[in-house]
Amino acid sequence: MDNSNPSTIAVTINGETREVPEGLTVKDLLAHLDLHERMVVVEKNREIVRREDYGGVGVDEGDAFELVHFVGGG
Amino acid sequence: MDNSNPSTIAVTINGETREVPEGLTVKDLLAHLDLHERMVVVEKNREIVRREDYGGVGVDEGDAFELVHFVGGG
Amino acid sequence: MDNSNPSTIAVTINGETREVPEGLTVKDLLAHLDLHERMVVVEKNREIVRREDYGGVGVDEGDAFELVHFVGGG
Amino acid sequence: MDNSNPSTIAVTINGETREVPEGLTVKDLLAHLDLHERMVVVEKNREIVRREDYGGVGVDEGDAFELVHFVGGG
Amino acid sequence: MTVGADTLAASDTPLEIAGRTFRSRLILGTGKYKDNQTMVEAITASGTEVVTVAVRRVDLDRTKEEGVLYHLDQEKWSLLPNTAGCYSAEDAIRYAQLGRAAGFTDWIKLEVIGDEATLLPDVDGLLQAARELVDEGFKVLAYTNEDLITALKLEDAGVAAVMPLASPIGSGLGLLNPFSIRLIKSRLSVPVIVDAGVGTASDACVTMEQGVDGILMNTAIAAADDPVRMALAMRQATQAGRLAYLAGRMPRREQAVPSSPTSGMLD
Amino acid sequence: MTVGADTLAASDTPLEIAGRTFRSRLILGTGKYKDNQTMVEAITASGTEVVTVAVRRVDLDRTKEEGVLYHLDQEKWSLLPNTAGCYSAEDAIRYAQLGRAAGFTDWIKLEVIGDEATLLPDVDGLLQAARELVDEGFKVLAYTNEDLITALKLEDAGVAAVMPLASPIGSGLGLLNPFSIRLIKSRLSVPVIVDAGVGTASDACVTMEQGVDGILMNTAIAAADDPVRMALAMRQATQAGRLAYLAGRMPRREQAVPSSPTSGMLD
Amino acid sequence: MTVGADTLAASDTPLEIAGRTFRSRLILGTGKYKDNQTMVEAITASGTEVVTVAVRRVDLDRTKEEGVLYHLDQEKWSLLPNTAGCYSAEDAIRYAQLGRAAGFTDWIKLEVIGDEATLLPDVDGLLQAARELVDEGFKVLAYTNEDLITALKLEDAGVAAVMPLASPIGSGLGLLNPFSIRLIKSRLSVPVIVDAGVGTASDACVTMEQGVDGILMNTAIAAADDPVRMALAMRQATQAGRLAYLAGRMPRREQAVPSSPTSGMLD
Amino acid sequence: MTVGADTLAASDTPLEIAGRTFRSRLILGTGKYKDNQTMVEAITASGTEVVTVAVRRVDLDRTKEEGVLYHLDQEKWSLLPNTAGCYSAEDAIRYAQLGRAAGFTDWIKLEVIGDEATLLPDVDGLLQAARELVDEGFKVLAYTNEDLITALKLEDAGVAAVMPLASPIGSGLGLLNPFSIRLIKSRLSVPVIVDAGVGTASDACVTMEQGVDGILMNTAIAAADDPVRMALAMRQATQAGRLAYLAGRMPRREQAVPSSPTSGMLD
Repeated sequence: MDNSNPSTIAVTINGETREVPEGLTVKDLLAHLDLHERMVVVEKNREIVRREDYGGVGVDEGDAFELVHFVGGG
Repeated sequence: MDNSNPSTIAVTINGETREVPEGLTVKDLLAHLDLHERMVVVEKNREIVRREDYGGVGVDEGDAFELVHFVGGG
Repeated sequence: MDNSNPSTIAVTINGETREVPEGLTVKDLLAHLDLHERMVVVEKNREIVRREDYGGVGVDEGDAFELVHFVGGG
Repeated sequence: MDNSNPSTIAVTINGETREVPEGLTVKDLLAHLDLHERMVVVEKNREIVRREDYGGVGVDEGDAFELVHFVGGG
Repeated sequence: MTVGADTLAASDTPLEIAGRTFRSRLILGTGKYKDNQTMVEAITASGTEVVTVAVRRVDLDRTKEEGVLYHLDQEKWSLLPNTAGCYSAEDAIRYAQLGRAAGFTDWIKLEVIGDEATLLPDVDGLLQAARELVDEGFKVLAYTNEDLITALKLEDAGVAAVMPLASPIGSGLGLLNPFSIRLIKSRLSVPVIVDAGVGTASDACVTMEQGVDGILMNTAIAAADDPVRMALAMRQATQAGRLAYLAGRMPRREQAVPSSPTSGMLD
Repeated sequence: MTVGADTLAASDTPLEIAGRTFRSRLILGTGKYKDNQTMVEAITASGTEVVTVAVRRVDLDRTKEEGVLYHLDQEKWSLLPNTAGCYSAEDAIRYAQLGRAAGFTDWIKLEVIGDEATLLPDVDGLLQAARELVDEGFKVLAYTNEDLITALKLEDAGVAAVMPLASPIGSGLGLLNPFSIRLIKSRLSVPVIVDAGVGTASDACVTMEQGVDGILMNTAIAAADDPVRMALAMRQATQAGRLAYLAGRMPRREQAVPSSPTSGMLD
Repeated sequence: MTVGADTLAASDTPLEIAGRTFRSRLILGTGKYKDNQTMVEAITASGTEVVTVAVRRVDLDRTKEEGVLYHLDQEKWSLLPNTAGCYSAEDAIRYAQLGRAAGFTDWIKLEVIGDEATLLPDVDGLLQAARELVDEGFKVLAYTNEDLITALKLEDAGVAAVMPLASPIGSGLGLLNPFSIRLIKSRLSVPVIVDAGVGTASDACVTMEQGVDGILMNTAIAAADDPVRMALAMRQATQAGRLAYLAGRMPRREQAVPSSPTSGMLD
Repeated sequence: MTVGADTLAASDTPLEIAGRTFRSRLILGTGKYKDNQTMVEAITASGTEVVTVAVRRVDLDRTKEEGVLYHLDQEKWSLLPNTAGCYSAEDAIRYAQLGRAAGFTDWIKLEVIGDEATLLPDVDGLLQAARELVDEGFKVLAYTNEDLITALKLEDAGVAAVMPLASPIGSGLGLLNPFSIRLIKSRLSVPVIVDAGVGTASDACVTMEQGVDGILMNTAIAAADDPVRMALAMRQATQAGRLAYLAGRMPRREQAVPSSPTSGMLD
């Protein structure tokens, strides 16, 4: 992703600190990370974000996100 | 079966002595006993009689016959 | 045991109501019931009475006693 | 053993051809081979030689001997 | 050579869990396959209608193809998310909620693990999590050990199915304790699905012969030399064990009994 | 829910005995059924292509319907006459000749019994009879015990199949000695068909998992509470055990191995 | 013909529980004997040094001889009171306190039963009671199931010994799950005494071969046709299993290996 | 801690073979020990009174110490020569005659081997040799397989003892087929000594519990990590299994039965 942009913020995604553009919604974040909404479940600061709220929930400095999906398992 | 007939002979069939008319062939005997040729194997005096010989092999006084067939078995 | 004595009190022993003479100690009670002190553990009103206290602990109207011992078990 | 002796004969012992002095008895042979009589059973030309006969049975050119004993086994 | 669907359907009642019915008594895991194609072929061959999946982080640096949903046609197979890898009730509840939030199902295969080496359940944490998740409206299928008492408490807690193990996860040791499994089945009303430990077809067959309602397996198929063929074997074995249980086996005898008539012998 | 014929056919090679091939690896006896209709339905459900029959005297005083041939469609099932009830090589040879004289087959299931209580074979008489019958051109399928040495001698004698027992005839004790059966299979070239002792589906499944070529059974089906359903179970179990053998089972481990990824857990 | 005490002593270390050492690895129950004399003879024959007793009400209407202490010489045998019959932590604690108040010992065989039909432990109540009794200074020997996780928690709670069952109390089904018992022993530091389920001598022998520290039994001896002879058998079997474990068994092989030399054969 | 000789003697009758009686029910082989001292110590620890030896050529090029007689005190142990390594009746008879000619005994452990990989007996050759040797006045102890019919023929041939295998020689697989061994014992009058296959103490114990008269073993002791300790274990296990058989085990039950009174509980 483009880190040259002066106006970025630091967030934690799946345990790693990442710089992302300022002012994103969760919906924007997934697009930014090139992830399909349907395939991912989002936890923001330990709270699950419902899919219908992706457009309304913002991404702020210091937020911690967990982006999970289903993998093969028994 | 009809034992009043004076001209009968005694033969052993499956271990039992029976009176049968004189002059029968094996073919006659099976008919006499109301048995289908196809379903029965005949042993005369410990020798197997081939089906094609039924018409030619006679039934004589004192002959011992074993008439066998297939039954359910494991 | 002697129930003719006018001055008896009612106590519960091992789930049964019994009349026993007034003014007994636990020590007296065991003797009264012809039980060896060494062989019995006494619970009075759900509290275990230590053997050395048998002489000092009284038996009063309405007390509930459990007198237990060891039996064969696996 | 001493093979320089001119008067030796060839016998087979336990599958190997060996030169032994002429004129030996079985008793002599065992001594010659430094074997205890008590510990060995002797078969000469496929016949067992009884221990009491060791002194009387001779060792001749071409004889085949099996000298066996007990070993550890299950 | 093979058995018609109607014949089999007529020979057994469907499996019912939480109000849904299934014709297959097999539930399959989707882990440990050498590739996704083999997984899909094996699942198809097994005839299962339910497959388990795990909840894990998206790997931001790898292709998004890794998600198992890209390979599983949800018309064919219902998803059963699990809480594998959770060592506390709290974690298991969190993973269950994430699994439900994916929007496919409110079913959860609940695992609360007590020990890393054996992956045996922590029954205390398991019961806590089961009670909480049932309150939250989940349909809980609870992986547990062979203990009847715990199984009874899980039923009291309102789980949709109790899933005792045959032997440890991934061990392939088969049904170590048929007695306990039979005992659990005899005392519970909810479905009993034996989960984990099956190693080969006869393990599945003998497990079903105990009268249980179904079997959940993963490694026995994924780690077979030929997973697709083994999936077919498991499907047949599970049906066979179920039918044998329903058919009622002959008595065992310590002496022989002829199968051919003893009369009618020749002189 | 069920498996297509082609799928199964593709998953296994046919069974070949004496130059004939069969898709089913089950051979069924026809004895001890409560009635002929149940027998026919069970045989049909089992998918077998070969059924055994016994040679006995016609009962001159009873209806001719008793003959089993009236009930067995020979287009569907090949007959395999047996010498059940014979206690000497001489008797067995006589019964074999009578069976062949019926004109249906030169195959014979050879039994030479050594003891009435156990119906165990007399291997000495068995070998004599086998050699004689092979000389006379019979295709001999020899019922024997679990002894490898006898099995090797039977193969040398030219039998078409060696048929060691799982446990005594009619006992339902299952496969008492898998080791010996595996051993026999590993050393013989002719087909090994396990004959007698199977009691329920898992017995058939575990027997096939030893790598043998087929199973012959009678009482396990005829004496089940529901013979037709058990026949279906046996068909599935036999296929399952065969496929599992071919598929190559996972290794047994005395420790657990997770079926879900251990990485990608949440913080 | 028999083995000297010194020989055996030299062949094994003593069993140590809560700081006390024992030469016998058997603990016997005193219940269910047909009479007290048989009980005493059987206990004597077994060589045990510890016997369990139950806490029950004095029967005020029966002879005082019923108390088991009248028959047990406390010079010979240490008493181990149990909490048999208790279905809650609270009850078990009460019985334990009564047992200790008798003044013979602060050891307690802790049972918290979860189900009347199976007498299986309620592990939740068991852990509560164990923690409380350890706090009160009891030496707790805890009867539990085959679950490793519970066994580990009992060890953490500070029990003196963990006592998993071989099979249900009084069932005589033997060691149903050697794997779990071996697993528990491999992970614990405190003594592991297998309690309940042993039915005959070979059960005791195979149990000790798993490496456990001892066995507690009652019914297998009391309900044998000849309890005294069975007690002797159990003593020998327990020693045998222990020694075999220490001796290190030969490897299993699926082929034969001659025990006599293959060389030195005659021509 | 240990059992007095008189106690044990009182608990069992002596073993009688060919008119001689023995207090030990163990017969030991002398092969495969790492050294002669270990062999002697193990034999001593086992309590056996009879040891087997093999007949082999004297090695003319090695020290005469190799002969086993140099190490075996014949006051303590009777010798039982074997015909190990013989693949025909003729060879076995020849070795038997050589063994007898050594002048120690007319007893012979008869082996006629049918296959090198499994060392299983050739029952045809075995029966021939047994009949011949019995005619020649030998006391024949015949190593055979698990076949009842062969065992009955050996008894008819006049052997002194029938010795069926537990599993192949040197395999350590234990008692593979208890049913067959029990069956043989139930039908024979001559002593039944189980020979070969025992791997550890519980194998010996469970074998004796089948009711057989004794056990012959070699590798299980010689190949243990600690042969002397294992010999002690085998001695105890054999006695334990015998005593348990005589004592009459408790019945198995699929439910629990309390060992403590259910009455007399507190309020």
